[in-house]
Amino acid sequence: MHYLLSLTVWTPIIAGVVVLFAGKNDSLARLISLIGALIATVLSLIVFIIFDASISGLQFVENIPWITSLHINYAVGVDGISMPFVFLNNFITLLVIIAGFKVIKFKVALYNSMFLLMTGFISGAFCATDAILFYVFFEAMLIPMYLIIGVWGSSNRVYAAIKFFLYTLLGSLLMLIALIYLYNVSGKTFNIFAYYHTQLAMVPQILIFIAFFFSFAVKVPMWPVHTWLPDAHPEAPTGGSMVLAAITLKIGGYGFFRFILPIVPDASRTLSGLMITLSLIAIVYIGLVAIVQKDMKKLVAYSSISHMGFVTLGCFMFVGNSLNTWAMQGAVVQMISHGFVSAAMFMCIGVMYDRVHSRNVADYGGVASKMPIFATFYMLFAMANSGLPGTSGFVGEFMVILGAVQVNLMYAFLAGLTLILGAGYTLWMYKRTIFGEINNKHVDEMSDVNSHEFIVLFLLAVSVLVMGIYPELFIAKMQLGVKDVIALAMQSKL
Amino acid sequence: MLTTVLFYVFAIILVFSALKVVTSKNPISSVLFLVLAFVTSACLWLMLNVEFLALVLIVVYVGAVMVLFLFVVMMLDIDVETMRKGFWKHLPLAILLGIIVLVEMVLVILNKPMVITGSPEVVSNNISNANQLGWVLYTQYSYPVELASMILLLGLVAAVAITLRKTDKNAKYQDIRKQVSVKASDRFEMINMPAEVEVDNLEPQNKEEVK
Amino acid sequence: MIGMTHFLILSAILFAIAVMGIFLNRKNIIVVLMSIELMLLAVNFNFITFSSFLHNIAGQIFVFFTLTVAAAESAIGLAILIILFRNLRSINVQDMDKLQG
Amino acid sequence: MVGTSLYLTIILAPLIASVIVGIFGVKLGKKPSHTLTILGVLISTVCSYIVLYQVQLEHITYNGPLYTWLTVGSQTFSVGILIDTLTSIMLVVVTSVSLMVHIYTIGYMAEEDGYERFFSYISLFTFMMIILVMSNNFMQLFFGWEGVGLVSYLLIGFYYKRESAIFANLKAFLINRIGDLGFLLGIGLVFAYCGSLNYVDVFAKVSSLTQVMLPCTDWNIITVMCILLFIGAMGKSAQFPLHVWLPDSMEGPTPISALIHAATMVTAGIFMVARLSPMFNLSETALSVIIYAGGINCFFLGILGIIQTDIKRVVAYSTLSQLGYMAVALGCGSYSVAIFHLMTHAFFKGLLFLAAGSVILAMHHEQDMRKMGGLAKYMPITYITMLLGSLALAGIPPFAGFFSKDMIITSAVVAYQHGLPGGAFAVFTVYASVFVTALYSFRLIFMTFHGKERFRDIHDDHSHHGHDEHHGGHTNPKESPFVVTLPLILMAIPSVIIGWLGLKLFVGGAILDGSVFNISWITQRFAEETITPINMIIDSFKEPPVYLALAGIIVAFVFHKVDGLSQKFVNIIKPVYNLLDKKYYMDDLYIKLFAPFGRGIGKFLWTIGDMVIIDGLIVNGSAKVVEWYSRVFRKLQSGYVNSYATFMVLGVIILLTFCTSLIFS
Repeated sequence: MHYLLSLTVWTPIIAGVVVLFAGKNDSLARLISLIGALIATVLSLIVFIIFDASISGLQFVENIPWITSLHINYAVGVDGISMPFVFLNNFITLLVIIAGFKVIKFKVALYNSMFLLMTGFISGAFCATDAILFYVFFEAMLIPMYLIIGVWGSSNRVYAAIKFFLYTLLGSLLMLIALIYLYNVSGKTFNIFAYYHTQLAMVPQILIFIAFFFSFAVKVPMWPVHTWLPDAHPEAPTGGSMVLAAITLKIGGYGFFRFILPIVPDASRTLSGLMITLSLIAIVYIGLVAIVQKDMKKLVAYSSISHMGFVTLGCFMFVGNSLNTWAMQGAVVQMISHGFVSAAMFMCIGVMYDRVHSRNVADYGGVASKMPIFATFYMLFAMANSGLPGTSGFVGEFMVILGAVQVNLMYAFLAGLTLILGAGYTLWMYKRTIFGEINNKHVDEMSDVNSHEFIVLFLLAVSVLVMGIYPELFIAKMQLGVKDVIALAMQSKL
Repeated sequence: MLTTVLFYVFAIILVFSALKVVTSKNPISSVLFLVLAFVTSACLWLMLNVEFLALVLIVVYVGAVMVLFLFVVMMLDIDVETMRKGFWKHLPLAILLGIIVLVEMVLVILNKPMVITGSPEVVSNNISNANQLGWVLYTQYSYPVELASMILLLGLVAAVAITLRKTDKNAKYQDIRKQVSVKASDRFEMINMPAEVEVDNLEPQNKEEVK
Repeated sequence: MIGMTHFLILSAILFAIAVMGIFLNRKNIIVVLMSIELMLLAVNFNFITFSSFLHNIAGQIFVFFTLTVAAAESAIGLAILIILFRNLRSINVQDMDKLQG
Repeated sequence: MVGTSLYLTIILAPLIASVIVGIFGVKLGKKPSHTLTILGVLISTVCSYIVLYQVQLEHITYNGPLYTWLTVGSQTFSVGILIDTLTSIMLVVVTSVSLMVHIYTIGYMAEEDGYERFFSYISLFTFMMIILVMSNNFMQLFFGWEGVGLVSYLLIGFYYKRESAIFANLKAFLINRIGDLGFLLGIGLVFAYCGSLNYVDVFAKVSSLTQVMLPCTDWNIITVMCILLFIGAMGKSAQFPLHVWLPDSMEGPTPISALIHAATMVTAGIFMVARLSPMFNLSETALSVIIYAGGINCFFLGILGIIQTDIKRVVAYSTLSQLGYMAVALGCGSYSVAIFHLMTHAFFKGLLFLAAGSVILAMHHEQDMRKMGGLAKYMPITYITMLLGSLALAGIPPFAGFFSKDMIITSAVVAYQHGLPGGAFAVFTVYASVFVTALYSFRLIFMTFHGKERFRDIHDDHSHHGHDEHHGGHTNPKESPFVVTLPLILMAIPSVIIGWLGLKLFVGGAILDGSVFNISWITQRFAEETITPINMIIDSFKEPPVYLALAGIIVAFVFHKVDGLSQKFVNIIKPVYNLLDKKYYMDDLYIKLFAPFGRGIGKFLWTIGDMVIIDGLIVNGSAKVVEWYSRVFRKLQSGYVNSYATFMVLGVIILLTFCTSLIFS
């Protein structure tokens, strides 16, 4: 029990390394990776279940000295905010591996191994309570994603992979500087939680804020550092897009909760106006941009940015000194929900892509006649993406808007425009791809979902519905975690 | 008085020869003027009672290094005309730079009047400069001396290695791989020779085995 | 009376001439090498002067090593020069642009 | 069965049926599918009547949570059930009409593809609508609200291969979303100021907010809340200017036009305002806004019905007009009358749609009235039921519509007398609309069932929307099958009598006690006089509305009888006709202005903002700067030793100068 979290983190990494040795034996590689992902998912589910929602602070804590001369520890632990993401992360990877079972035929072992490694790294980043450990995992996960885009991507993959890599690396280097500064002012420790009570003057706070902001805003991504995402998604393979949208972006949002708000609360308050503006721009601007996309993956990528705008919006809803609980809670819920919904959207596009080999909306039309089961799933996810109540997509947005109204009606109005824009771009794409007459022979040859795809879509559909109808399942677990962050963000460090 | 006159004489020669080094057309005369400069400065050093180094300068530098220069200059076919292209064009700028450097250095030197205005080292009666130097060099600085010798060795080997023509038929090389992979049997062959007694007793099988 | 300043200024003049020499004979690598020798001489001059006037033998030791290194340096430099000339049939510095890539 | 289990049965029966049919429908086949869904709705209907009985006679009400939806801090949102008088009425209306439509669908959709899917959808719709009316809090109301919107979207686009259908459903969804935005913000404000979303808590808190202003403005907070919530109702109940989706939604199969776009879903907005009457009573401004929106719907959109030639569109515009009536009633503070009209309307408008569907079925999916005529003798049941429905719609005594409409007129007059802003407008529109309503509804009757049998002329060369197997040619239209006519008859009965029964209960009666609170002046007025149906009929002949209605019928008759008169009339009022033909250019406003404008901005932001400024200038720009920089500085790395020497010398001099300056400073 004591090492449960480490097991969750390292199982996929070890499985990933083992898979590499499977070499040319594709079916063996698939089997090992499936088992690895399954074990990791079960472990994270156990963590989810036995996580005690009535205790605030970290649970499943492990702390082993790592580099003693620099006071770096292998320290992991989860609280209410990070714990659901560990589960989400492993769950999505399991789905990705199932989804890639038949589709991926090129370098199977490497493909599966990359996803397993990435899951491990991302879990590690969510669990790490030591800043350097976090940083190591944070950087390490770029490598598998870089390879996934670069090796299994489509035509323009190298450009996309490099853009993705440079963008995200640039941001994180600034974070490293901030961490080292914090190490020095906090009495030589890399424990993140020690930083929460370190006194900081306003100028260092603002500088640290900017450093953290760059590294996390790029990941989220916030406007105007978002342009890597619409380039990376279309080039990435389906599984890559799923993981990228569902989990990688969440690290950015998580960073706001774990680093920015508690460590530099005064700077956060000072700059909250800017953050809200950027978030609202992301929601409205990107929503409008999404409407005119012709490439389905680009469209969903833009919709991801727009939805993640709610996360950052929710993070900075200051009323006087204190953060709005609804908006904060909503931001976390929105992240989890977006994990399910965006993964599902990319899965759906992937299913169509595997049959027609086009991401272009104009190449489809009338898919519903050929793939009724798929069309039904897709409809559910499209509705979730446009925030229909009863699906997970609604809950987070609803909570953030409720919080925003309490702060300023105008914020809520602008954020609420996503109701129209989100429905606009999602359903317009749905209309042009799924409805209508069959207008080319590729669509005419499409066959309905196979068993692997069905399992993936079904599991996602269940998640989306469960979270929409009974969100308390997740919210109860994360409530105290959010409360802690709010309390920390209220303090003044000046 | 004499020292003053001597100093100025040597100084003028030194500056003149240095100027000729950098301005003369022919590299050979440059080298020769450089020799002159070295010799003059050796004389100046002698005035400071630094006999050993002054002699070393003449023996080692003029005797070895400058001769090497001379060899090289004479060996190479130098196209002096193209070399001196733009010489006059750059001269004003060069003089300007020289003067800037000089003025700055002199300013530095004159800025802080040297505390020690006293005489150069007096020759001690019983211990010569060489002796003095030797004492220090082989006790306190013995390790740097070893290092210096290594540097010289390195310079020697490097100079040889660089100029060695790989295509030279007469050059001798070691093939380390061959050297270490040599087997005893390559060097030494056991030949089974029948003793001078009875030839008939030997069996043919045995013979092949040994071979 | 000749003091320390005289020697120091002399060596400064020598150094300035050497700088001029490098600047003027940029194309002729052999004169550049000679200018460097002059520069070293100027530096050595300073060492010697200080050593002598301050009664400290360390300056002379330093000159000793400088001479050693300078000898090695000029030996290798000339070796390079020869091999260059062998390949380029010229010692014009402007022909040596292989590093330009 | 009592209490929660009864209520849960009402909710879950259609859901379970819908899910089963939705997943296994194709495997089950047609008959089990419709049996199952009808059974589900039947159970709900029966239980609804039990609930009605319990609430009205035994006064058993219920308000409690089912499960916690989410908890944030000390605040909890629960999914709950509210059973009171209003809910019981709405339940009966919804389930009854739904049941009729289910039965009707068996006949109407018999030969369509996706038969099972259709049943699954309408059962799902019933579930959503039940959730909507049963909810005890705003959040769940919104869930049902969006849920019915979703099913409406799916059903309008039922013929998903038809371009016009999928255009209409997207339009409907998006226009509704505009309303939903207002609704959501309204909910947000309610929550922000009342600290809860349960109706009970909100109503308890809201009266203390009368003096509170929206921050940074001088707008009364209750007014803002109410107007925002009403914007939601405008979307769902198709009030001007968010009405444009309703006529287009006629692309869906006729049964859903009856169920969703006439009887139930579109009245959700009316229901919502009535449900929130304690809030709306506190803001006269909001009431005025409702009056104006309703008045415009009532009269100006009603007029459009006169020039329509598509039989379903006529009924659709009449729905807009009647929704306008209801909104006017709400705006006058006469919520119970609005609910009364909602109920009568649900029956007679449902009837009209179903009858129109029956005609369409007989005409092999021909909807153009110019190609009909003289159908009365072929389809007697349809004719008679439709005539009854039209009489009820036109407000001829003693049919259902008469009572409810007359009470709305009375309410408008009372509001006018009281001096409510917009009262005069309300009075004008409700009077004028009586005439308009009678005119278009009887134009429909005359064009469809009387006169020349025009369908014979065109049948030969006309192609339909599919169904070519029926393209027999000269066979006479037949009366629809029993499953179609049975609902017509069952709906005709309440259309005739419900007014008699309801009048006493809704006006001054106790049927909505404890849930809907009329504004003070209306309550006073209703308390002053005792109204009985007989009195009302007698009194009505002293008042203009009846004559206006009769005038409308006569005008329709004259235009029908005199050939070419309508054409001449159209020529006289050409500019007005064009305006009406273009539906006041409202469609163009959305389709040609707003949508391209939004896309234009999107395109601009994408190409200029993202591609040029961010990617081009900042992202690739920074790379370009580095590239340029290195190209310039690469020149310095010439590889020439002499230039290195020069720079070295320069460097030495600079360094020397620096050191010198240090000494001197």
